[in-house]
Amino acid sequence: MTVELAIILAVAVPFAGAVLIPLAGATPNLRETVTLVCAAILLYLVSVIYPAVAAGGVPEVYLFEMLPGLSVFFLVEPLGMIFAGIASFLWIATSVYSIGYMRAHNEENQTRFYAYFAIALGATMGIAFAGNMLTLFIFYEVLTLSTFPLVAHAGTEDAKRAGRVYLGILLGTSIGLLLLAIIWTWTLTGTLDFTDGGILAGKADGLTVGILLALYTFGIGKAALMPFHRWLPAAMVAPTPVSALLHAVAVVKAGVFTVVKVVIYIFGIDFLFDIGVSEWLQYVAAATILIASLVAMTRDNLKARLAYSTISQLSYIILGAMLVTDLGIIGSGMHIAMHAFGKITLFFCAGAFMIAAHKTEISQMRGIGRAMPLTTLAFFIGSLSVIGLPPMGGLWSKWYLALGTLEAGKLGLLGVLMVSSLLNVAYLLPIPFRGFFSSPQENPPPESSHDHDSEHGHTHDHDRPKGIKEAPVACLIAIGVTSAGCLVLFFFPDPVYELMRMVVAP
Amino acid sequence: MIAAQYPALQVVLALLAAPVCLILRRPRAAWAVATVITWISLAIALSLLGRVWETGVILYPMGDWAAPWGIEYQIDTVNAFMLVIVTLIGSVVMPFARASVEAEIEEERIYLFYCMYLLNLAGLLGIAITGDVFNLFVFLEISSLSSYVMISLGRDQRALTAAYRYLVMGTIGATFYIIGVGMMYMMTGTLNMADLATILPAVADSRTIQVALGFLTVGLGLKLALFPLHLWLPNAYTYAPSAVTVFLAATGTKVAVYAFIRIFFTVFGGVEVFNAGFIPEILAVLAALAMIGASVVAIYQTDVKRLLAYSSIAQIGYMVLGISMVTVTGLAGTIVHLFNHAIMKGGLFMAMGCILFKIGSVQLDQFEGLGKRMPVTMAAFVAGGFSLIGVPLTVGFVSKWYLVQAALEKGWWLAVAAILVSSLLAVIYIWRVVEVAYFRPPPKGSAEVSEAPLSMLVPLWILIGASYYFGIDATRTLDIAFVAAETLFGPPQ
Amino acid sequence: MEFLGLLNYWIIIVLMMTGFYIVIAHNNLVKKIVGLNIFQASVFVFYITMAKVKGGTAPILAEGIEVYSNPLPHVLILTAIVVGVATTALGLALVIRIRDAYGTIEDDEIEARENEL
Amino acid sequence: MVFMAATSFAVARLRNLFGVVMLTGIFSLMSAVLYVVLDAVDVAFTEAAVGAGIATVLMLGTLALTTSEERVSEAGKPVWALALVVATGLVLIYGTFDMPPFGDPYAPIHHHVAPRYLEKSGQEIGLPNVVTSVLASYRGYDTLGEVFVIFTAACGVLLIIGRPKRGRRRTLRMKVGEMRHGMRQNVILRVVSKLLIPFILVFALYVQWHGDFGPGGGFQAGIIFASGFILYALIFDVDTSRMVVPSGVTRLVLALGVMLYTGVGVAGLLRGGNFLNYSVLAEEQTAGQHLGILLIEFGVGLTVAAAMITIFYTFARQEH
Repeated sequence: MTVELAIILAVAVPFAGAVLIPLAGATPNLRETVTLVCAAILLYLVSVIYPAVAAGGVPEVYLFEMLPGLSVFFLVEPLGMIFAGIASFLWIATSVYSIGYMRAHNEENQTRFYAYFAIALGATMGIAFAGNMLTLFIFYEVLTLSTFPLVAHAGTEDAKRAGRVYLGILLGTSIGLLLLAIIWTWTLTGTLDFTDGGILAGKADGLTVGILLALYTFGIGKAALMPFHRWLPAAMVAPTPVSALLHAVAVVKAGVFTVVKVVIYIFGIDFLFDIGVSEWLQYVAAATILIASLVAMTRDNLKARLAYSTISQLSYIILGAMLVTDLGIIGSGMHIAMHAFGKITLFFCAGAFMIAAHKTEISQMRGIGRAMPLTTLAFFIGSLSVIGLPPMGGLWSKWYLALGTLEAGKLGLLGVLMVSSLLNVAYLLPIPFRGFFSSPQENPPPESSHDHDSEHGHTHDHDRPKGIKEAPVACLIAIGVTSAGCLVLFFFPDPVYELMRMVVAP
Repeated sequence: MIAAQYPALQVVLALLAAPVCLILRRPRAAWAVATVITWISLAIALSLLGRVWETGVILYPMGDWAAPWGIEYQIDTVNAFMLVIVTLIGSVVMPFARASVEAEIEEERIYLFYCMYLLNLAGLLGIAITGDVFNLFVFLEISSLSSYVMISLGRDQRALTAAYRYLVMGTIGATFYIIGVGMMYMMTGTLNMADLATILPAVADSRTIQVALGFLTVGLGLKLALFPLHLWLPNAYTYAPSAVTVFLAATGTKVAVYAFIRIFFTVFGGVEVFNAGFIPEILAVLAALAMIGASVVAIYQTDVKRLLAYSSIAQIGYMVLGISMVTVTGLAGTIVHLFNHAIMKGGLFMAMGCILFKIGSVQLDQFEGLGKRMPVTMAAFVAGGFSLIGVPLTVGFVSKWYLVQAALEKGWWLAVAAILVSSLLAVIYIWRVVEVAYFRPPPKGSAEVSEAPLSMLVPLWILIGASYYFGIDATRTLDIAFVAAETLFGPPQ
Repeated sequence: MEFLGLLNYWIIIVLMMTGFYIVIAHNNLVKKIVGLNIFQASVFVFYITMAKVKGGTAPILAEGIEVYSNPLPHVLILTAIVVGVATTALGLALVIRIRDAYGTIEDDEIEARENEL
Repeated sequence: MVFMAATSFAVARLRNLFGVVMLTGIFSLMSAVLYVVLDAVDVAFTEAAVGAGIATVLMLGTLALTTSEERVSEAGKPVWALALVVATGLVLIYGTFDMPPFGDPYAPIHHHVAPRYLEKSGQEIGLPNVVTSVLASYRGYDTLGEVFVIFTAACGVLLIIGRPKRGRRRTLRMKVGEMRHGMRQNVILRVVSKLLIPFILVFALYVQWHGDFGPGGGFQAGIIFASGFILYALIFDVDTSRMVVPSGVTRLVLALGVMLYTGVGVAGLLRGGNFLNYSVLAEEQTAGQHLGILLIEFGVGLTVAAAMITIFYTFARQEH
């Protein structure tokens, strides 16, 4: 199979899956087989593409001309390769996980769920492989729209309201700011192709570049830079697999991925560094890191805490990109990968707590480690990775980000990274610790949400943790794979690092 | 041989078919005649566009009396494209109309309805094709009178008053136009557009011509529903029979916009009124007000047809904004949006027609659970709604792209903001409908799935499909639009 | 001199505006149509006025006559008159239907009734 | 002209709608007189027939069906309307300052396109009435459009108020009938009208065929012809007159009229000319033009007469 064909198929397969899934909707087993098969094919396709990119090639596939002089085409460069690799690998894990989760949870409209999930994945691949800003924007919007039904999946008032916030902010920023930035770039340069060294150099003055950069950075609402972060906590009403893959990996990473890509290939690192208009955005990112971490500490709902943690971690990546130094960029790219594995593990665990123990609030989770030791262990591993402690992959990306701040001579930002890591420790680690070392009796006496839970299933006697069993096997497998991933990336970060090095030093 | 006569046949066939319908007096027969004629007209329009594309302007003097003594058709890329738009919508509406019209109009009136429809089509084509300002008025009246009649046929009694108000405002508009034409004629002695274009610069400084321009603007502004002259439109679109709304919304105002462009750029092209006067600024402000104001009003509508009608006013704002920029890009954006808006709004109103056909109402609260009950129709609505919002891969995105680009080139930041804000407002009003249709359970006792007949769904999806096809590969339409815009700026031919 | 030459036009303008005023200011639907008629008729007069040539005669060719009035506006107005009566007929037909449906032909009463719907 | 202004003001003030309509008729008649003064005899003819005749009848018919008194609106006269009108008027007056003065033979309109009509139509068309030449041939296409406008109106009226539900029919006919009682008593009226109607019809035919030479033509003829019928219907009975010309026939004539016109155009097209080229209809140019104009004028006459009769009947059959 040629690489070019593989690229096209990599985008096409999930969409084909989205067509097949409703057709197989009547028989759940068949439907989920379709999902898994698609995911497996996708991973295979990505593995076909990888060697070509790792060897320094930049395979390109021309699709069609959309506007005169402006085509839709794919171009796989190393950064996109990283993103595609993570997304395709984690789709398998998530699919396995979803099967356990959705069945245990007796969700309605599962067919719709899997179908839109597949579309979202296809859009993610499209973003990863986009050859120019137009192509990227198309898939960016497809991703927004295809995830809306997933967010509003439950159909309750809450879900609808969350869906409105979600769509409002994502479409609002992308139409209002990002599209404007794209068209402006087009008007200035006459091209939108991702080009090494950027396309804006010499085409615009400092002020214009500054405004453009702001338009891009804030316009990419999926990067959840404050003040456009509200959609992410709102999106947590979605079923957990959605939160895990999409709102910890695909969607948000699509955002920061786009930011990094724009910085590298539209503005050009050197050009942007010379003009120096990105500095204030470093501080916006730094502020987002700290504020989001602090907010995370106040959240008792586990998913909400994780969501704010995500916001904070995304800004690491933006910060790295805005440093516009080689090491900063490397750190950004690696953090995309490392954070993905760590955070998805955490979300998987959160979902497992919910379906097995019906616990969504952190305060209810004392002693849960005794009933669900594997899950809680995995949570611990994920936490370490997100914090950036050895022996987890998260260490490397934080390392390079820190080096990046030093390279740029921004000690203050280095301090922000340190403080933030401490905050990470403070809001993540207590959860597994209490899970293991507190006794369930210390749980606060029955509270409102507790009662609410008990209405759901009387079969589970969850006042006593002994009645709680581990999550379904499918879930455990997925959790095991991703947490193992965190470990593996500590020992073998080279592929990611090498790819990123190719990005900054082509 | 016969191909040389296409310009005449383009209009005359539809004209000739109208009395045939009157004689036939049978609904189905009238429908068949109308369908065949519109399809032939489409073929003619396409072939004319092809010929213009290859060989340039086609001149067709009526009765072989050379202009300016006789009336001459002048077909360049701009109006060839308009002809295609009008006939395209006309032909797609026909299969849709059969079931829809039978459901909404009494049987013994249907043949007359098709008679009106053909006259309206002929009128619009006549406006688009002619090179004579007075002839334009005559055909404007044919199309206007027939649209008043067709609007009044709506089932709701408010259709009557809507038609009446449209009649009064439309006639005022036509009379203003005629005053303007009279003044131009007074100063130049000619009615032929090309001839006017060569003579006007010499007398452009006279106050008479300035006033004439003002009256032409207001007169056509009324016809194209330029804010604040749009008051006739919402009711007219809301209460007219579905097929009529589809056709008028997709073509009526578009042809008026075309006439507007024609007067300003061809007739007054040499005068460069735009570069000197304050007219562009006024137009731009009105356009922006329309885009924002009408979109906001649309959000608060409970009748979905009415919501779309207000959205049309906003979209007309886009077009006028493109005109007011007086750049090739802006004008190309307007021209391509003429086409794009025609197909997407046509599609959306067709979806309304399907719902009206099945549910009998397009009030928002009737949409509950419609995503399940009429999945095909609602999917089309959502797809068309995306286009209205301007999601990439839709035609709406393409038009918006060029309008924003034009505004950027011109440095009109407020215009850029207006376009973007207006699309965000579109998200809101479209999403209100989507939420009700998909996230509310169907009312109890409603039938499980009951879709509109295929004869309505197929045309619906043709238009929606077209709005994606031309959104994915917009090169063809844009090439035409740019050539058209350059023609308008070029020396008068 | 010039002043006198334009006086004709001014009177026509006054006529036009009277018609226009009747259209927009009056509530009665029939009277609106009457207003439209007057408005249009004055525009017709405007055209015919500009066609006149001092010392000319009607444009029917005959021996020995050199100066004719301009025939083109006459033609245009012939057309316009017919268009006008067509509009009137349609408008009146609508008025009849409106009267049937609403029981009144006063615009504000109709509006009040519509708001109740 | 000043009289016209006075009339229009009176129209604006008057509340009795019958009066208003009558005044409008007078207004039309006055403008017709004015047209004669301004050398536009053809237009005058048409205006008299249309404005003072048909339009007035239609309005009276409408009033009979609705109400004859305009309600006094309690709200004060809309100031904005007045302001708008005055502003528009001032703009127009501003525009007049650069107009050529009235009757100026040096005005551009008399020097660009029009001279050719006056100078050449004699040879090219061969008709003395230049208005007819321009109307039917040079700008024959406008006239075609105009015929279609009237066709549209007739069909539209049919569509809007045609075919009332059977059964409950207290129609204008009764109104007319009441009038008729009054009129029937008046023997003189009946006898005179009986004598008059044939003359009206003959006159219509004369106008029809004479239009090439003197003032007149299809429009005027059609309207006069229709007036004859309308008069008959008013004085005798709508139903009786319907028996003379059933509605199916009028519709057929209506359609045939426009088709005749278009057909002549197509014939030109088939014989190698452009649409509406009459020159190719016969060996000689003027003969062809003559034939073409004769035919299309006949088509116009048919359509206009049929349209007017259709519109009148449809109005007359309305319920109250």
